[in-house]
Amino acid sequence: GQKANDTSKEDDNSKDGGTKQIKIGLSMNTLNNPFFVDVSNGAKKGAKDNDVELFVTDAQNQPSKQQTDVENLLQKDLDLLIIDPCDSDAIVAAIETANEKDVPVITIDRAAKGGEVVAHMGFNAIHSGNIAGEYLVDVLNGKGKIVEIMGIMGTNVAQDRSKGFNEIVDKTEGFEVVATQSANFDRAEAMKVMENILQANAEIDGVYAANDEMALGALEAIEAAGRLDEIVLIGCDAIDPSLEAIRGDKLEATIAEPPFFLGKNAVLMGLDYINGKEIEKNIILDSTLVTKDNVDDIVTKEE
Amino acid sequence: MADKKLILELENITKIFPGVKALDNVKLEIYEGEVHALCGENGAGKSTLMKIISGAQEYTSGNMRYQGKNVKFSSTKEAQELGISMIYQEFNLIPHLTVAENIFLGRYPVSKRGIIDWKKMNQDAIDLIAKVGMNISPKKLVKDLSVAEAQMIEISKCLSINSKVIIMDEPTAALTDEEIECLFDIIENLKKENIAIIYISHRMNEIFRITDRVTIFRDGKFINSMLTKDTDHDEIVRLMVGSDLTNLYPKRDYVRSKEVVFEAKNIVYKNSIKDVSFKLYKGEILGIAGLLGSGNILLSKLLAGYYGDYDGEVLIKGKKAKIKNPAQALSKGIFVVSDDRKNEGLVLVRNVKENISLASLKSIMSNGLLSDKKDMEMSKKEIDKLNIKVSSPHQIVGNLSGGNQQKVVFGKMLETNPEIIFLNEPTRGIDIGAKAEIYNIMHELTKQGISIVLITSDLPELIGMSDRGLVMREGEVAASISKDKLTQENVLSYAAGAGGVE
Amino acid sequence: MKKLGLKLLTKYRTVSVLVLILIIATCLSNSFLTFNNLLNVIRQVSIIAIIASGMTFVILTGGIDLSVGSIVAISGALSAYTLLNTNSVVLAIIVALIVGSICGAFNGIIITKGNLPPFIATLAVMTFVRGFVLVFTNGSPIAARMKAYNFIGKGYLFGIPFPIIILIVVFAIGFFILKYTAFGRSVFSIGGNREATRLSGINVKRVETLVYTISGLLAGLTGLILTARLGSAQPTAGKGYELDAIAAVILGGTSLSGGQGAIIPTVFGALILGVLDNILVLIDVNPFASDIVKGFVILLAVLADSKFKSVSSKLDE
Amino acid sequence: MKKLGLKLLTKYRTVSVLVLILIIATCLSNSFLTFNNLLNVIRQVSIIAIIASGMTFVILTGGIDLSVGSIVAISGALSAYTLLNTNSVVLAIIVALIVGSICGAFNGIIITKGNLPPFIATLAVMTFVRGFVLVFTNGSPIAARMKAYNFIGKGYLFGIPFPIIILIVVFAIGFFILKYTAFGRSVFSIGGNREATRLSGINVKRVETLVYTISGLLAGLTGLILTARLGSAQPTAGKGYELDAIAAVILGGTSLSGGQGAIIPTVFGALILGVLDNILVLIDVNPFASDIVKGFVILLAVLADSKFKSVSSKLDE
Ligand SMILES: Nc1ncnc2c1ncn2[C@@H]1O[C@H](COP(=O)(O)OP(=O)(O)OP(=O)(O)O)[C@@H](O)[C@H]1O
Ligand SMILES: [Mg+2]
Ligand SMILES: [Mg+2]
Repeated sequence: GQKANDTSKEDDNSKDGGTKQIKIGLSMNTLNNPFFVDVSNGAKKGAKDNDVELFVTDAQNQPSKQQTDVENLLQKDLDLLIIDPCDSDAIVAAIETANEKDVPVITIDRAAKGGEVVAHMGFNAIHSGNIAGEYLVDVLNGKGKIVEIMGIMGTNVAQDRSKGFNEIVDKTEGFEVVATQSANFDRAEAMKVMENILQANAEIDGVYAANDEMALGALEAIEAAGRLDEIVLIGCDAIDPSLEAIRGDKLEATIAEPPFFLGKNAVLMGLDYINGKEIEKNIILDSTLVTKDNVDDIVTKEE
Repeated sequence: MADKKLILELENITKIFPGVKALDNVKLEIYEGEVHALCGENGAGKSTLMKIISGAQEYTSGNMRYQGKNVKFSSTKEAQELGISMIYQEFNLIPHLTVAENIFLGRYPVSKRGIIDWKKMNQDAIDLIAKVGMNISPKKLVKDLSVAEAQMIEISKCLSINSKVIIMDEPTAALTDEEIECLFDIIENLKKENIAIIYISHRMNEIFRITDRVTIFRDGKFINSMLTKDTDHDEIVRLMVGSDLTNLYPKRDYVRSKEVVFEAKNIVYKNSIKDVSFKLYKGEILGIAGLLGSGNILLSKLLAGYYGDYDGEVLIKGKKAKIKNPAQALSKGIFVVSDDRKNEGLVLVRNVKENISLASLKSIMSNGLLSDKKDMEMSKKEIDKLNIKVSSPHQIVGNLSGGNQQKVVFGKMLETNPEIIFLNEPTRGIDIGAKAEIYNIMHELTKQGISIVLITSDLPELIGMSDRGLVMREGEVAASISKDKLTQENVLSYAAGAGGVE
Repeated sequence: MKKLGLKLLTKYRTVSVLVLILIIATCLSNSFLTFNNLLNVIRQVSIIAIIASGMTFVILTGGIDLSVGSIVAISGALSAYTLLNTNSVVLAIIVALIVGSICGAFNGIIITKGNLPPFIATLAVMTFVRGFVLVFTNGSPIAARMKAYNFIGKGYLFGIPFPIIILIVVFAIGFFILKYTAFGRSVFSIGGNREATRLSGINVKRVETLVYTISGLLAGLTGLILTARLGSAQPTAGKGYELDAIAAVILGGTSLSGGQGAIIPTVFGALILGVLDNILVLIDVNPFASDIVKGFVILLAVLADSKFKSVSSKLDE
Repeated sequence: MKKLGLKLLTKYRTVSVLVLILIIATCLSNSFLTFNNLLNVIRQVSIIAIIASGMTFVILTGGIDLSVGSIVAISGALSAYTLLNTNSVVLAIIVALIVGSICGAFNGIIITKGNLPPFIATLAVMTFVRGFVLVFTNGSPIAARMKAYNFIGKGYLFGIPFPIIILIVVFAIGFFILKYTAFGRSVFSIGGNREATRLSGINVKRVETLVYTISGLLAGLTGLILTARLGSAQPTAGKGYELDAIAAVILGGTSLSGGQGAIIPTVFGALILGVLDNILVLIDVNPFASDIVKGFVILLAVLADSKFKSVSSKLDE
């Protein structure tokens, strides 16, 4: 475990900085998940490299907490606010509050359905679900028994990834979905859910877990049941342990949406905006399928 | 009673609790304007029948007629509305509400818009409290009242309801003589208003002083009903107990031992105990009397470490001892029987066996573990010795009648093998047969060299049992009285601060 | 004089702790003690505080209500759905309040008729209702955008955010009910001694049912405010609110065993929690570490409270 | 004879409810009543059941422990960290247990010395410890892969999953302690009447401190098992376990007000919850709807329990 002491270093920087320092707020939807932790790490890196003071909050997946966080952040004379919304609708009010105070807003990861945003940068979660579905179609030749493990029910990512995945599955006639369950993006819970699914289904050909944490949990269960060979498992996010699992032939695939660069690029783009440069209004970063073939080419973060 | 009208009539009432037939085809007749005593041993079913009359409990079978009409109450409210109210044996006050609120609980004076009129409520409460001869602020919280004050509030509460029948279940158990006199005055007045009173008490003298008729129950059965003036003490006791009871108090011929087992020197605690000193000799029963608030009960608990530290010195068998918590007191052979058995004496939700062994878990262990066998033996021994009426040692203590609960406390005390015992109101609510047993046990204990401090508001008991008396007044020892001068007059006079009467 | 000061301090323990925290917060950040920020904090707090006011009733009777968070979600969702389909703000408001009350009444009825422990009964209802919300919304938020509706959560009246006004009204009514109605007094007395209350002729079960209904109603009101504020009803709304609300009640000095406490301090309990959230962001505590600080401060707050309490009982002597 | 049957049924209420659920589950899915699936369920349940066994002690004294979930996470994280850095399985085990006990003891000490309400004290510790886990792990899982270590969570002994063996041992010891030690006896009696227990010469505060320590220790043990099973310590591990554990205890018939209950039924309470989770997945109930079913069944279970209880008291007549 590496410790989080980046923040304290930033504080130091802020103190010796002579000119007025640029302040950016980052309201994260959650930090209880490695994916989003990497987003914030990327943002921190971007801020540190450019001597920006960055304030990070964690909404713990609650839109109302995020609203509170944004209001609290806005008390600090920000130059720019970056928001990773819990929810596209619910964030509108918070963005409007920022608009009232003339603080420019960039949304990342998930777009807002209203309010004025200077730019959005993100992945397309539905597309990512599509990729997972298409991958299973490819390797299983469009035939087989499929399991889907969803994320936290009622959250936007979980909904979108599931939607994208099912778009493909629904039109693949040879696929039979034998189980659709939720494991709250949590590894331990996914293991438990997968154990139960394995009990009920003697034949399973493909499993899609909506994030890598759940994929790794499902992997534990599948491995313990000795059914590693018969099941194709795909996750999402390309976190380090799952890349490791791909190299070790345990996990077949994941989808890289390198969160680190999302966070970093959002800060860089924000700086450009503050410095009066033109910026693109809508940037969708690529989601790439990661398999054993390209696992070593994938760069997910920088030190 | 020919001139009086029958107001309440019960026939063939049976009440069955899980495992217990509390009432077996009993009957009872109550006339207007009479004071009717209901006598019986602990667990005879008195309270149960009263709760049935007041609507607090339902009966299994039988028939109840009130003012000539058949009735069956399903709540106390129904009974109250028809003019029946009850002072319950156990307190039914709400600790964190004020005195006034408790008096008017469920019957608050409200304005037209349904808003509680606090001013009126407090004023009415003051009047009612004054009626029972007390002076307590209506705004005081009930939790800050003494037991006796709380009992008087219960009485005021009952009086505030317009009733034709008032049931008093052991109203005097927690009172001192002063308040008892006041209660009797109230009862006289109620009688004049033609209100019927059902009166339960284990104090025989009260029965003869104020009641007109008496009904006797035994083991849940009706035994007899008669005019009080046509009977006497011995007959009632015989009907209650089922045999003769010759001597209530054992004959004590105590010669003072040279050995002082316990000595308190200059005990001071806050403003309540001011410089108290006394000695307790081996095998002695020392009675400590005092009016309400005199500090005698507090003193005993203080010395047993209930309240932590205090000023002054304690010598046990001549050696200095500092007792700061109950565990230390127990290890030095001191046990206090509290006057508040529900809160300080028993774990009501646990069974008899566990309660008896609670303070002496060490003695039911073998090889460092609790032994079921020893535990059973211990409780069986005490159940036999104290004649505790239980269906088995596994019975939950909360389901015992109060007298039997008190015996459980005694059993627990005896098992700690104490050398010095402080007894606070040891026979409160205990029937006369059981009283005699407890007095006998006290006597036996002292013969084995155990010393007892007896703190009681029951003066005949204090005089009957004590070898020597102290009277406390406002936190000080007002007098020390030797056995030959230990009379009611003397004690009362010292307690009131008037000096002795020769 | 000094003693009087100390007495006031200890009598209003929760306020004292809050003031202490306010002073520290003011020292820590310039942005804290500004009119705007304070309004901001109170508006944020109103969500938990309103739920906590209903929870105060429940806890005073010796019960507990874990279902409030789910009730927030269901009433928000149904309210938004109504708005979307009827465009009637009035109807949307009524639906939120009625749905909340029905859920609360359901709690009350199963607890009293079924003789169930409130903890497990409301836990079951919490799970059940949450599932219902998910099915109803199919896991996706329902938008709720209409000026008049959103006013409930975002509007200002006389320069004061509307939720704060609702908060004040709710607590005023709550205070009044507890002090001046027979129902309110029964709430205390049931918590103090249920059996004695029954014997005094009070219909204990009816009072209890009503208490859970009130809690449900206020959770419904909160769902309404939250939805109006966010412009969207979230299927995950209100998760974990039950613990915050209970914490606010206890910080306000109301005893979990019932019978003792008051409603006004509950709002200060909620403010303690809210100010904490606010100041942690203002001084930019690492969000990972903020839980550490938060837990620690809550602990200090209850310790201070307990200390004040023992001082106050000594002063009484 | 029939009466005896009914008597047994109602005396072992929790088991009866469980059996009812088992029968229904068997009818619903062929895969349910297989040796493998049953072992699977019990292994899953062991996590909550072990925590719930400690919780039973706490609740019997009339307390509550909300911090167990966070303790699971911290002991798992520190155990994994130890394993990673020392490669010593023994040390990793010891660390988990000690960390759990220390957190528990801390709960006990602040509650008894500070005279704090357990609910809010352990809520503060829950928040505090969770923050500590997040800071310590920096929000990312810590891998814990070593055969001998993972055996604790994944291994089999005599064909039985190791966690089940731990479960059995824990409950056997718990039962023994409650029944045959002075400490166990005091646990009940403190819950029944704390003051009377103190006056009987029992060191109430020590017993209470110990009870929270046991709860912490068992949460630590759970953290160890969970980490060993997953091969990784999750910063979010154990979230919400406290509610499940409390639910298991109450389903087991132990009263939240303390003094009455038993430890063995707790395991059946946990099984009721576990079987429910299992069967909902086996028959692939829509995950949105599964909360509805779960809430509903819990409600039915407590209702049945309460019904059995009243029947049993009638049978005694
Ligand atoms: N709720 C109950 N459950 C079980 N048994 C009960 C219950 N209430 C009373 N009993 C039993 O009924 C019998 C009669 O009790 P009751 O309280 O009427 O006696 P009592 O005459 O008032 O005694 P005491 O003089 O001690 O007050 C006792 O054996 C008691 O244990
Ligand atoms: Mg009685
Ligand atoms: Mg009695």
